[in-house]
Amino acid sequence: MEALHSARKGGGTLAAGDVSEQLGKGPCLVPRYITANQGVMPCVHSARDMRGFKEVAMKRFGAFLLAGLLLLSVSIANAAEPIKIGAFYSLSGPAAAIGTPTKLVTEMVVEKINKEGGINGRPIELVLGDTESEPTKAVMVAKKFINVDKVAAIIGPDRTDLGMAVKKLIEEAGVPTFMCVGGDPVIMGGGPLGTFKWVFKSPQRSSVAVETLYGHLQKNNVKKIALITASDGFGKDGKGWLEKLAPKFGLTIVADESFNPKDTDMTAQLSKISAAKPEGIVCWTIGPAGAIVAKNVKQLNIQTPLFQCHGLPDPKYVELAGAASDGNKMPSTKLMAWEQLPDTDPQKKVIKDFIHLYNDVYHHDKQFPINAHSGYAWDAIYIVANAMKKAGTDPEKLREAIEQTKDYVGISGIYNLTPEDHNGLGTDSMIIVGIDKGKWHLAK
Amino acid sequence: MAQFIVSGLTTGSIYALIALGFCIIHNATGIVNFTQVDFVSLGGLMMYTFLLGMGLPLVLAFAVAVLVVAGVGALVERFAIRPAKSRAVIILIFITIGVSILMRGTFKILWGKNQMALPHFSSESPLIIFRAAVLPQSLWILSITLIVVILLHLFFTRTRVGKAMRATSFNSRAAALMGVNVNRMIQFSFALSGALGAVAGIIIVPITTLSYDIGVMLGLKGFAAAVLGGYGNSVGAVIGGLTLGVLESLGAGMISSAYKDVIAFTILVAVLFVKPSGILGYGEKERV
Amino acid sequence: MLRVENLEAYYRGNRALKSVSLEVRAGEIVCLIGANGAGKTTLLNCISAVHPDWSGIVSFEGRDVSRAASQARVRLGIVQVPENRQLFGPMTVEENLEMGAYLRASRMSAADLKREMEAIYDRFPPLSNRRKQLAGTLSGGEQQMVAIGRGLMANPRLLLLDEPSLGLAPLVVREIFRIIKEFKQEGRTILLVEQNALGALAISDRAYVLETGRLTLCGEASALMQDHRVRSAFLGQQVTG
Amino acid sequence: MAGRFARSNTMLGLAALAAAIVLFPILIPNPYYLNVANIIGLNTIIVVGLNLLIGFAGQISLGHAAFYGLGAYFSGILTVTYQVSPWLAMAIAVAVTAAVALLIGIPTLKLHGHYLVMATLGFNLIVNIVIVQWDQLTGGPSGFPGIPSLSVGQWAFDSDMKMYFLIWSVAFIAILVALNLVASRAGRGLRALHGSEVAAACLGVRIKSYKVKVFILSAVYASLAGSLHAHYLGFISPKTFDVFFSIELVTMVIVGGMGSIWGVLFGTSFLTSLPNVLHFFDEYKDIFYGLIFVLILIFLPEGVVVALRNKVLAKRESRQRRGSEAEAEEAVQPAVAAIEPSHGSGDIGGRTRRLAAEPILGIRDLHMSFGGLTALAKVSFEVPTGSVTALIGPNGAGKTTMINLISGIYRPYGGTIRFRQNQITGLRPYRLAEMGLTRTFQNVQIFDNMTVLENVMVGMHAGTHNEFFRSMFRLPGFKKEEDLIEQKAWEMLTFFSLEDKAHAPAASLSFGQQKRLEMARALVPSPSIVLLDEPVAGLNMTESLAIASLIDRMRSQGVSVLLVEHDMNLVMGVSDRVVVLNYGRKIAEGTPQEVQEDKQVQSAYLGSVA
Repeated sequence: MEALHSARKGGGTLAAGDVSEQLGKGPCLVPRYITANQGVMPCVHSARDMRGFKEVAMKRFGAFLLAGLLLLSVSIANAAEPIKIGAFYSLSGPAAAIGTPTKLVTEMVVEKINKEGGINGRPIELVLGDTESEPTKAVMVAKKFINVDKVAAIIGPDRTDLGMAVKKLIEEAGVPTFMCVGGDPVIMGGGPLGTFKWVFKSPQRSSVAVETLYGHLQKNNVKKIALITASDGFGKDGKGWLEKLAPKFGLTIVADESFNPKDTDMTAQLSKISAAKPEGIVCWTIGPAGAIVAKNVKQLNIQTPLFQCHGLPDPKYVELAGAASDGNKMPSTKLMAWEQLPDTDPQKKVIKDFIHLYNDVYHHDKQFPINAHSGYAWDAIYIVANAMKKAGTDPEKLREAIEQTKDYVGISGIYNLTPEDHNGLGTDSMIIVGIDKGKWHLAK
Repeated sequence: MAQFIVSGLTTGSIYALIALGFCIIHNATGIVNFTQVDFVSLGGLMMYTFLLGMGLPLVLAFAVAVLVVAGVGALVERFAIRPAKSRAVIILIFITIGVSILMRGTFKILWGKNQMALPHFSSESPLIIFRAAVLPQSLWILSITLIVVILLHLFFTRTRVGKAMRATSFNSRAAALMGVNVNRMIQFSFALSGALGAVAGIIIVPITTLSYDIGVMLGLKGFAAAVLGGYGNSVGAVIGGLTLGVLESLGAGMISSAYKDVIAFTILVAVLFVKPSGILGYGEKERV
Repeated sequence: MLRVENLEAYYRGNRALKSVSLEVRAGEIVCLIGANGAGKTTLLNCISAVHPDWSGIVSFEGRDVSRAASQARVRLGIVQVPENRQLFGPMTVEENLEMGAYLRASRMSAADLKREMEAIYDRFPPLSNRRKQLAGTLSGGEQQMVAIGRGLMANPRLLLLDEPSLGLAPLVVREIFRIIKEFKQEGRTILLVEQNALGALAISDRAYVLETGRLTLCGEASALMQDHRVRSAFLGQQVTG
Repeated sequence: MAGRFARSNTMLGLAALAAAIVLFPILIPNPYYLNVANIIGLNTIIVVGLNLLIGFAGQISLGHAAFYGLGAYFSGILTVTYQVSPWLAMAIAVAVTAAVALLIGIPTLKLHGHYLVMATLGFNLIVNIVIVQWDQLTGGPSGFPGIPSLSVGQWAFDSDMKMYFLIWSVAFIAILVALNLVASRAGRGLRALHGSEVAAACLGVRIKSYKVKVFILSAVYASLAGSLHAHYLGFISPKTFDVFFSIELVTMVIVGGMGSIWGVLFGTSFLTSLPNVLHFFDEYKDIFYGLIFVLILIFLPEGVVVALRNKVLAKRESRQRRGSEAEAEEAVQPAVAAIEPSHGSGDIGGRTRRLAAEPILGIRDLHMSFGGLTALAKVSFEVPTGSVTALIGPNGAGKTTMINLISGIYRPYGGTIRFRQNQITGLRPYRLAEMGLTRTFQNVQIFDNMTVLENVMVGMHAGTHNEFFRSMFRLPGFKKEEDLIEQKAWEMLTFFSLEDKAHAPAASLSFGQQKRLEMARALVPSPSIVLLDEPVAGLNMTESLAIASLIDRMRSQGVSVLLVEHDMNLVMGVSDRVVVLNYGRKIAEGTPQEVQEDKQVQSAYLGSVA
């Protein structure tokens, strides 16, 4: 209902004045939106979320004005060229529910960086694109970023197959790209996967999530597990690691089922699993299918504990699975139970600030409550921005600077990147969270 | 085994309801109406709004949601099908595809891209029947489907308008000669299939989840079910729906969950090859 | 009662009826005869407003109904029993009859409806034990009876009968014509379209002959029966040598 | 002459397209726009093929994304996993796709309407799931990476610009080949079966084989595009080849215009770039997309390009037509006149024959029933060679059933039909057409989607041989036969006084002209017998007279005629013999006069006083 409500509010046509007002301010340090008059095909670069845009514009018009005036002097003094960063996510198509909040966070962090003085005084100019959850479209957007907008760096996309689709192009063009995809092949080299010189990713490797979960299972004396995984890229990637790492943690896989992420009923698979009598069921999927699995487990009266993957820690999950989510456990970034972290944890403060900004200043939580993924785009952009501060926008230097990122305390973990490790997160970045009567808590 | 059949019948009922919607419009107009899939989504979405957004009681929310979607169905006929300059079946079908895109775009804005959930109609704890765990919601689905099918049957055989609709679908010229307003009957059939889609959406959503495009996959399967049963044949639609649901479930349970759709669709295509007009379909008449 | 003036009808862009004018007076049986393809059925469909493409004036009991839709004309009492019966095959005999009373049913009590239906069964005894049978499974003659019965259920003031004898065995044809004669005695007004010219002329008061979309002859039925021009309209000009 | 004009129009179009292809990258060398153009090019290749299937042959497929996928995955897997040369891989992909299309096509294309749609859609779903699930081979849902660029020796197609020229060269050839096919015997056969399968079959078009062939051809187009896609992007994923893309492809066909190869260019460019343009509307993009699409279909159902073309044609037509109101009536006059003085092309039968003793058609004990109702009960009669024999009887007597039996549309339940020396009972219509038996139809079955000239050219289908391959690539021998077909068609049009209308759409003819056109089409292959099913029904007196003279003239050229007609003036005027049917039985036979005087006939026609 809330979504309905806010959509009505923001759904009117965008007054032309809103745009010109911002553009009229010259090199302003709020994210610059490009209008559609630049070339034969006014394309993806003009994509922007009207609703979010208008909300931002209306709600904090005063703040804008003030910031604008304050920063006007800075920008006049520097006459600084903005630095263009391209960001593309699935704003439509089946993955839109993941891509849209990622975009909101992206806009939020860019605004924050610009307010804090940008990259050594130069503002970041965000160019947005929509992959439509489609590999071919993702390639088109990436080509546009590289050839039309000539961006200094790219953030996104948000899904493994989209990431893979643009990887070759990015490696050839040599543009530092920080992806927010779950799957590891984007930063794996060799064979048909090619190189990964220019591609980074901010979410934990699937293997890290699996290790975190398996560590937990080992600690709790679980020996026999059953897998039920989605037949999409994310699910298959997870399944591979689950099978590969099981022996290392003394686990036997007694059943192995899969489902189409769009399916609405998995009782058939779960009945088979139940017959194999596992001590734990591990489900690997992103999206509503995970909630359906939980519901089906309950429906079939299966008493075996259900473990989900790191893709599901999300208030939505509790909402969708309802009572069936009770007792589920899953690996997660620390976002889901940050309040229970010891105060010594260096991430606690960063996360607190982020959540304050997200919930209290921007109110994005009304539409997309904080979940385990909320910080990925934030971390990606901050790492790139920090590297830019050190090395400027020369691609080669920028890439090296990113690779030298050490001890960056981010929302999703503490990043230590190297030329070999383009992710930089270990098992220490993850926790196991459990759900108790709809509340998330740190699990033992 | 019993478990698979129960699951199959549950989803199969949904397919059957959707397939019935496809059939009714086909009988009135000869087209495949792809907005049927959005009627399913809209049913769930409206239920969400009325039940959780406005706090109406369950039964009332159900009724209002079904009525609203029926109204939307009538509007689709009035503003997209009737004004079309071409009566060619393929053009009309693609108009419905276009309207479907338009409707989904609208839902996305009104309800957002997020997943939503609806509460079960009653308790969520499963019952054990014949060694199969059955959700009360499954029982609701089966019984509501049964009731809808019975009501539909009564409507078509007992009421004046229902008989007129049947008459129109058999021979619209003769129906017009009896004083039946054929356009209104077509519009009514859109409303009716809108209502059927809405019911399907409303009753399935509690055990799945809800999003603006929840009807797409269900609708596609419903179309398959309608074809399997013999396109345009209502009994066939119900049989087709249940068959497809059970086939899927058995395929997933007994053979391979990864290839369950392949199994279901291979059987479907194979049935068409053997009997090109579906299980209960009449052969198409060659026009000379 | 019915007056048609300068009616022109088009079929796939071609003129199928050319400036046809005719009238039917209350209480008479008028027949319209002509060879296949002359445009007889098109003319009836224009009168019933189910043919889409036509121009001209149709007036009924003094009122211009040219613009009225088909259901409005049925409501006024212009009821057509179409060519080839056009029953609702997968529906029962009873349902077919009910469909005839479609427009009146909402204003009629169930008992009245039942009574009228019984009257139809009385008139067509063969139907009375086939009430629940699907209309499509009846014999041709029985189907024609259902079709006429269905028309009667609409309480017609003017009954348009389109080729009621078509495709029926001679004995049945005779029976159908007998029934039409009965209608006349009951004072009903009928416009009868027939290919069976002599049979139709025998029971009609007046007749029109339609040839390739034009009315070529009209007059008293008995006079036309003797006219050799009627014969040539059906069998062609006399071949000599 | 006008034919050459149309051809030069096509040449002009191709030249303009070639120029546009060359100029675009020079004017806009930016890789992004080249990329968009490349995607449009790939879509164009698929949609041109799909339009041959949908727009020309009238078979709807919601499964072509699967063929696109097969091409892409075969290319990808063969080159990466099995190290096959990309060009060879592409050829293998095409061959395998063609084989799959053959296997799928034979049973699928028997289906009609929604069943065909469902079967192709099911095929697409199955292929998609197999790609997703067979991940050892296909990389599964995450896609298949690392596909090398195409190369010739050391020189690789490794940039957008190079791929642009490759893709658009293929697209250009695809269009050229499609245009070649459309304007050929095979293409006319396809369009004819779209217009009316029965009529096409009766003119010698092998319906099933043609449907399967064009299905394979369109699959090959899609497969080629798929291979190019794989080598261009270097990465493929199942999402690109799902059912929704199939739907989008059909959408492109419809928006451009079914049956318009040039429309394809508009449909693909418009719908490929529309979402990009609509990004301006952001969240509202889908709504606008849906709205534009629906409005086009509601108001321009024939497709944008076709609608525009029709508008231009209509304007031209109305300019020509000004001042000639009674043109339909006038046009008949020359036809009547044409009968006396022999035109240069007068010899329509191609042979002159005397009335021979032996009948050309012998019907013996023919029996037929529909759902238990006897339509024909043991009817026997003969059509003497070189005669005009009329088959008459009241409505429902079984005349049309008889014609349908003779022309092979129905199979009799009993009895035999002999045509010259041959038993033809149960032979397929196209075989009969090839043997020299043609017909017209009661409700004219002209092909609305073709010009008048093309309609008559379809008539030459039987007895000529240019098939798909020879037509597509204009192989030697093609032109000679095509010229012959056209020449004969022109002669026939002149004979039927339709030469002024040769390039008008057949649907624009008056009813009388359509009737004559159908007769012209039946006569052009020089048949030995023509079955005319109510040739003058719905015609006025003048037109009927013209037809009567034409029938006379046919007889004088040695063509035998079996005539079914209700217009007794015509029957009695032109027939040598008359056979009368009533209730499926023969009730009389003889000369017109004998029949007219027959009491049984009189009562059958005029009825009896009850």
